[in-house]
Amino acid sequence: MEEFLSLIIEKYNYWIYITLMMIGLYAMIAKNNLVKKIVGMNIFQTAVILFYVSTGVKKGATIPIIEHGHDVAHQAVRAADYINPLPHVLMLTAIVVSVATLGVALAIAIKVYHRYLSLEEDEILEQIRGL
Amino acid sequence: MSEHYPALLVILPLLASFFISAAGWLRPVYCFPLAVAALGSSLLVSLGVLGDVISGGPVSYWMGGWPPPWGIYYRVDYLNALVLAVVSAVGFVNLIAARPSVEKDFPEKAGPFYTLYVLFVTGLLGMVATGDAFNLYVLLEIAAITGYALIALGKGRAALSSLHYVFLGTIGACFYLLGVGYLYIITGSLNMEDIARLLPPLYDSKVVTVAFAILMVGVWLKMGFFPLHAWLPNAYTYAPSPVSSLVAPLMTKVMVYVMIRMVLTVFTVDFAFLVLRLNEVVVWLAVIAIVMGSLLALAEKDVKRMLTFIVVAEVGYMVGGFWLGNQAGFTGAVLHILNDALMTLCLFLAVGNIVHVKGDSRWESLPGLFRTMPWTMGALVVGALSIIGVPPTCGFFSKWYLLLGAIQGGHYGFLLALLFSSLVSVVLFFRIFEIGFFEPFGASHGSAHGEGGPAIQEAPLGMLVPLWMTALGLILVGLYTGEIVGRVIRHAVPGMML
Amino acid sequence: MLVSLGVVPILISSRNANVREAWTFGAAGLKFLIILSMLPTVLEGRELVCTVVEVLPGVALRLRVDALGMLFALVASSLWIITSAYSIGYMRGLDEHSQTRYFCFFALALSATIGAAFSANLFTLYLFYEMLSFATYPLVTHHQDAEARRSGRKYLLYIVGTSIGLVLPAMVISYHLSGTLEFSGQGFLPRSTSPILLGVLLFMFLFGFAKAAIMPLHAWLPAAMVAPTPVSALLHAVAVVKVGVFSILRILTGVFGLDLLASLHLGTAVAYVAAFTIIVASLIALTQNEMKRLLAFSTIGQLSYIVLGAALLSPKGLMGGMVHIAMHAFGKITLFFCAGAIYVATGKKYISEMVGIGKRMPVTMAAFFIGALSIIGIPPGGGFLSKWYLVLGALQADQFPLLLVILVSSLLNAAYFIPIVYRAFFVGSQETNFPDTVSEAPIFCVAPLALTALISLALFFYPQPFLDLAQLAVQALLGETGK
Amino acid sequence: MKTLGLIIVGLVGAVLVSATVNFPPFGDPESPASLHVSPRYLEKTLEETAVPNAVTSVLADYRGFDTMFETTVIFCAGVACFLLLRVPRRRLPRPRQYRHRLTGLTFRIKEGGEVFLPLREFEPVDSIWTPHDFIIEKVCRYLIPFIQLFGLYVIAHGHHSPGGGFQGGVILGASIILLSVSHSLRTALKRMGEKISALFSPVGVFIFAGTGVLCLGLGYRFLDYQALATLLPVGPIMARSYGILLVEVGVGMAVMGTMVWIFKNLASRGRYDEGL
Amino acid sequence: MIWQLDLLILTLVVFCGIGAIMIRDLLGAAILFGAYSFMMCLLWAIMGAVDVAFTEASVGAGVSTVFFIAAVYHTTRRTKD
Amino acid sequence: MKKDAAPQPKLELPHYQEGKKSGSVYGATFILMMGVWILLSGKFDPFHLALGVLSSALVSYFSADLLFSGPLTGRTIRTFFGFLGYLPWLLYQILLSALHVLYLSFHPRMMELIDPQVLRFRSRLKSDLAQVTFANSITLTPGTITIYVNFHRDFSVHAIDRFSGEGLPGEMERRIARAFGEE
Amino acid sequence: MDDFFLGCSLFLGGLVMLSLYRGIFGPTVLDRMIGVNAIGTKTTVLLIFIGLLYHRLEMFVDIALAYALLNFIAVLAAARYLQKRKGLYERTY
Amino acid sequence: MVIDLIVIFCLAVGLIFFAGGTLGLLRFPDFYSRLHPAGKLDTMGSFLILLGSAIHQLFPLTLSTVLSGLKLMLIVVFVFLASPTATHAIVDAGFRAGLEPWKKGDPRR
Repeated sequence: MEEFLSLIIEKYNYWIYITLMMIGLYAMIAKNNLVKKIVGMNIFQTAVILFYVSTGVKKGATIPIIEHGHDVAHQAVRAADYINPLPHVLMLTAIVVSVATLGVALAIAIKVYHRYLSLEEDEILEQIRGL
Repeated sequence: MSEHYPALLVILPLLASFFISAAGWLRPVYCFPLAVAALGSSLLVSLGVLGDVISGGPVSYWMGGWPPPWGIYYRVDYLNALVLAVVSAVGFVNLIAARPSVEKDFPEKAGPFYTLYVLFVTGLLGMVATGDAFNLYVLLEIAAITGYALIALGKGRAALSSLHYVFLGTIGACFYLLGVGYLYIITGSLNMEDIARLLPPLYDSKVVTVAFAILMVGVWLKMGFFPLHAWLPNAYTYAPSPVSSLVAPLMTKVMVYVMIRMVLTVFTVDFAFLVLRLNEVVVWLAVIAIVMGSLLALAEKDVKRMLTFIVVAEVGYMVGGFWLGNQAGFTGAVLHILNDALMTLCLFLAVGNIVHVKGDSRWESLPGLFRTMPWTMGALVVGALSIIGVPPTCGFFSKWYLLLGAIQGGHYGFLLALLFSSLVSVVLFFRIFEIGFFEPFGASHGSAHGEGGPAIQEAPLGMLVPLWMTALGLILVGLYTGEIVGRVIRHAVPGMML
Repeated sequence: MLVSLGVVPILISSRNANVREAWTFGAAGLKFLIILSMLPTVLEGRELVCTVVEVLPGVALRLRVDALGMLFALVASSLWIITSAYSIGYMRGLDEHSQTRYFCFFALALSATIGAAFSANLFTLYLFYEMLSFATYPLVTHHQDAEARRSGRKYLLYIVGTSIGLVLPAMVISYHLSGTLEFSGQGFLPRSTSPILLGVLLFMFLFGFAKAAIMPLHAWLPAAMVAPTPVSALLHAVAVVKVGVFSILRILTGVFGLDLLASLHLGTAVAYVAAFTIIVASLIALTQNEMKRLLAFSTIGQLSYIVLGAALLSPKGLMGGMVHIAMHAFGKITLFFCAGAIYVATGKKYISEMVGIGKRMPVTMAAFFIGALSIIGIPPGGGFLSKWYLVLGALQADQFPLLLVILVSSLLNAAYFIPIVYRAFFVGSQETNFPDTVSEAPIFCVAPLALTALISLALFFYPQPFLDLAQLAVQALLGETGK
Repeated sequence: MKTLGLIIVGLVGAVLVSATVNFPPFGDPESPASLHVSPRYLEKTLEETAVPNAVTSVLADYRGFDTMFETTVIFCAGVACFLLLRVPRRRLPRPRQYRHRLTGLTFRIKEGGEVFLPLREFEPVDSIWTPHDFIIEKVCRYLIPFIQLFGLYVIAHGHHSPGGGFQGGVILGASIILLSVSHSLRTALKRMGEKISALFSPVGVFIFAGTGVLCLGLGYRFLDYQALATLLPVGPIMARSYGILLVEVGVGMAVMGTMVWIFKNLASRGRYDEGL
Repeated sequence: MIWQLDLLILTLVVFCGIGAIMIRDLLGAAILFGAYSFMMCLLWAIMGAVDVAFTEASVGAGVSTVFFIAAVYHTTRRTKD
Repeated sequence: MKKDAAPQPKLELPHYQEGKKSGSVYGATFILMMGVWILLSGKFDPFHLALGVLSSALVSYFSADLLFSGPLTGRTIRTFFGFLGYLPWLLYQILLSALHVLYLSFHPRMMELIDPQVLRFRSRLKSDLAQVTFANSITLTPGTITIYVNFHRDFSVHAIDRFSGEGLPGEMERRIARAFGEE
Repeated sequence: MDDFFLGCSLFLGGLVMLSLYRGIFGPTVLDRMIGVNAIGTKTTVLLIFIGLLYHRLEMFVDIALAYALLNFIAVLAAARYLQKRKGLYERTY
Repeated sequence: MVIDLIVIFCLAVGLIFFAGGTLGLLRFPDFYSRLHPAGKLDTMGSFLILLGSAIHQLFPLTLSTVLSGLKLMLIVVFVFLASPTATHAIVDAGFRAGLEPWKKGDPRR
């Protein structure tokens, strides 16, 4: 039991990213409203970002901006002191991608709305069938 | 200059896209020539790379001058040199064919259209050339976003279908990204070959297995592998015809390439075929994909939509062929990437011509087409024969290898599925030909010299020339299959499969 | 050599009817001449080989002229000339539509036939086989009406379905087993293959080449008779069905090899299938009223003679089968031409309506009579020779039941042909259905059919080239194995 | 659909959970992810690029190629929104409203009506009446220059503190969006026209890619900023630093232009007359 | 990495996410989605990813919520779920 | 259709004017921006200063007219200092009323204490800026929120209870008027 | 001192959670807006706390500043939506 | 240490303001009245906390710390500018949308 609890606590980030991912996925699959789906899509993407950033964490390390300057003596930088910057870089890209996707998706949603005057998928499909 | 080819391949169209975009605002007339120049030069470069690879083996290029595990690098080997050539060729040919319908359907948006077009091809080229797992994701998104926009440009349901594509495409891309993340968390690297080097001791870890699973699911989603194909038919059907003839031949094929690359280079064949032993399962999935794709195609009454289901079935060919896990199957799968790209291009271009003239591709608009659009229909026949697998069109040869692979691997289900889908394609296409040929019933029967009939009403020459280039390409590629296999694909076959 | 493949799509460009037909003649004549020019070489016992392109290792697009192929090509190309002439008459007589398309695909189909005749390996054969299937489709469905459509469907379903469903996998399996597809005298399949697999393969091939109309897969042939008569004549008497049979001959000899078949008794099995087809087809033919359907069933029966001949696995039988290709071709084409001529002249299709037609169209019906004789196998007709060899072959192979089959079927043939002739000539003029205005068909129709009838007769008296070729072919097949 | 969704979600979740158990411990400095590639970035960033912010140096230099495409993604999105939504101006004539500046009277011109008003005294207003809230307007007027300056600062100081081209670009774009939200879309359009914002994004990405091509032209590899040392009076390391700055400026421009562009398209549904 | 805060904010993030999905009003969902991105920004900051946090802050606060609202403005707030 | 809209120069409403650009405006903006830049940057090497000059110039080029709606005069500077003098008082007021609202929100029987009401009054402040300052000061002071200010400088203020609202407009307006030189 | 900051930040986190209640369950959109706006302010402060806990405040100040500047754009946009569309409730099914 | 005390005091008071604001946000009966604590007490609270932090980090009194202290104050300035405006925007929207203010005796909303 204790092990189980410690497992939960230790990997809390990972559990949460899975939870968020599932929320997003559920919204994308099961929600009826297109904008809701877009919200779900963004949550989904954020979950992946959360995962990546979690992989970069180092306990007891500081942010990946090297302390330097006149007051700090020039000494070899120890990598263990700084958080892994690589996931951050990757996730910057991922955030940008998610914003871009968001923009495009919303534009398409507007287009859809002005064709069918509805954002509800079932209503739209009904209209299509009725046509 | 030749050592910069792998970079130029992507950079030239990328730069051109900026100029096209700017030209769209300042001098719209220059958009099309710029796009042609961009993709043309990219085609030349990709052929150059292919030549380099054939003569001197794989080429690699360090972006920014940083060595591989730290920087991003491009690596062109036998496998992707071929795919690169295909992608740029298809992009180029289709671009030429796109012009008349762009000018007809959305003349005022030609600038952004060509921009996105070129960017789409750029994304695909980059995906094929890159040797970095994350870079692939970014390029994937470029191709995806441009794809969404281009597809949503169509009429009717296009926007809704495109939105669905956005959702499923995003899920797919995120799964891919997550899979790369799983690999990163246990290896610490993003470079494909570096990962492959670090992975073997970790084969037992569940993380690798799950990474593999989600990567595959992501890639399958993107390529429209059967149970995950839901977005594909609608998206490709309602897209404007120059777009569907761009996206349909390329997107799925490149994703198949990505799958092969992932299994081959990242996870290595040993893992996929020996540790996981997934091949049986996947081949059966492919069998289902082929059969279902064919059956669903039977139910359609719209040529374009029917073609999209054929694409679904063809994806099954390639996936199944690859997962057969033997040399013939692998050769067949890679060859089919090439052939299917050309075949689908040919068919979609032909349908594009029909849509251009008739405004629609449903069966109601087909009657009498053999008389009014003989050239288009002729090319359609060539493409159809290729899909059916009639020699000497190239479709036969990849099917040949796939069948051979199925027999070598003792996988008769796959064999039967292939034959079944060929038969179904016969039915499918000959239904179309019948309609185009027979209806309206005997309308011109008995007229003076039989040549009276309705006047010929063909698509513009700008669309016919690329179409026939493709159609002839089908036969040429078919005849040179031996060369292609012997010089290129043979070297790409991983050692274990030999 | 390559020019023989020179398909003549130049036809497409010609809009003028006369120029177009001149082209057709030119191409046909040219082709015939080329083939004829190769004849001496072949008769000397040499082979001409030409590799167009090596597509895959072991799979090349390769042409080879040997005796068997020569025989077939000779028949096909010579008949093309005649048929072209006939088509012109027929098409103009009925004022058909889309003649350009018609001639174009006609030429294409013939080229495919010649290609199949000269193909050096299974792959090339398959290629031309498929090409032929698709080239004949527009010909079969030339009328573009509902019936043509239906039979076109049937045609494709049978032909393409079997070729993709059976031949293709069989081919791949053969390739898998042996690594090559080249025909060779004693077959290329390794001897070590398991008999069951071989049997399965054999039947896949046998039924796969559905153009041969072996019994369960024969239904397309009567259906395809909706085509214009020259098409039925040439393609269904000569090109298409003969390609099917020819392919089976090739398979039996070139892929399996006679001794392999003999050692496994597979030949006998094939022979019995063929025999069954012969009898049943002849019986069905007896019940037919429509002229062309009758001829179609007759064809089905006759084709199986050829298969039977080959399946007997004896030199004489083989030779008989080969010669029968030629004999049957000339005989049957005459019959078809006659049917067509009658149709052009009177518009009648049914046998029951043809009472007394001999009075009005004496030349046509005389030719019909000669053709019928040839098919039945009564001496002045060329068919007698081939049947003779078949019988000898059956004797040689000690297959008395098959001998019986041949004889019985000949009787049946007689039973369905003679009444027609009888009714055409030997009825009183008061009973005739035809007014006086009906006379012979146009000269373009009549001349060819007279010519083929004469050739058919001539072949009885001077069959030497064909016999020589058949002899050579058999020698090539058995000579090597005989050692 | 709901149950199907739940089933799929459950399945995927189960798969992911099963893998998570085998992950290296969370936050472990000894995990492979922290040991294989990244140490070099941290240890060498100052020596090799003279940029203390490891994220920036990795983003713009070590993996600069990724970033170029990231910017291209944004550019794509901009073009995509334009392509999807923009309505050509000629289809527009519809009811318009003008307000007299001095009296505040608003009047409406019917569809198709043509009238020439002295524009100094009349201003066009949105068809849906919005209160002229000068409190918000005034405060935003004061804020916007500061936001812009801050955005530029963020771009320029990406080397030493968090931030960089992308963040700065977004902030710059947000300042224009703020103008639009607080005043009206028309004001924002007057300040930064459609053409300008649409040209900003390709030009920005072109600065990035052009830098790379410049390096290529100077005989180095693509995006190898060392090449700039041949043009600038600095050593190769500082050249990298300057190269990164140049690239960041390009990113900032592209992002700013694109964000504004997308916003305008979304907010006015491609009509560019009025909107949120 | 401040784990106590981390746990707290992670929990909040989940609440925000669920809220954004469940609210029967698209404008509300858009606003809550803004809150979601605030939380995410905090999370990145807690985990030491300052650049990511900065990006999320500027994007979430300045751009993506506005995009959402603009889209909702041109469509509808109505939603059935 | 066309309305006879004779301009009435007397009714000058500054906030409807577009900003005018003049050299002094650019200069002032530039100086202000440069100061903020130095505050933000904290780096004094020539490179960063040059960047700062560049950025400030850019911002002042693009947005100077947003910051100053008219040409810069001595009055503007006076106003600025007047405003600075007003701030401490405002802070004190905010603190006072914040404590009041804090008391309210912690009070167990809060519902009985509060008594929301909407106050309306007409301000005598003339300039735009002064009105904005006034409105924001009202809002910043807990317990009162400016709902709207209309064309005729009518203020509507929502007050949480009587105590919060009773001081309005009162002293605050006076002080603002003094600070902005409108006394 | 760090522990104190940590406590403060946790306390603030708790307050964020309470504000979130308003954000999620607020009866009208306006209530949600208030809730989220309040969260925004708290987030700014929390960012500063995180900076203090990392002892790298100068790095976090920029983020907080950006936040303070940009936070209200979303609120303004939402308010503008309401001003233009007039109506707190749209009929929901 | 005195400075620590000042800091702690600032922070504690700031937190109390925040707590009050949040509590008010939850407890007050309607939208208009909720704005009072939420919009304004938070502003006050953040002012105090930022002030406290600025003082705290001023310790090694160097140019950079002074500057970052000033930056913190800059945040305060912006918050003081932005917060009332946001509040005003919200309340204006609500008022124009036709939401009636709560009167004494009405039920809670």
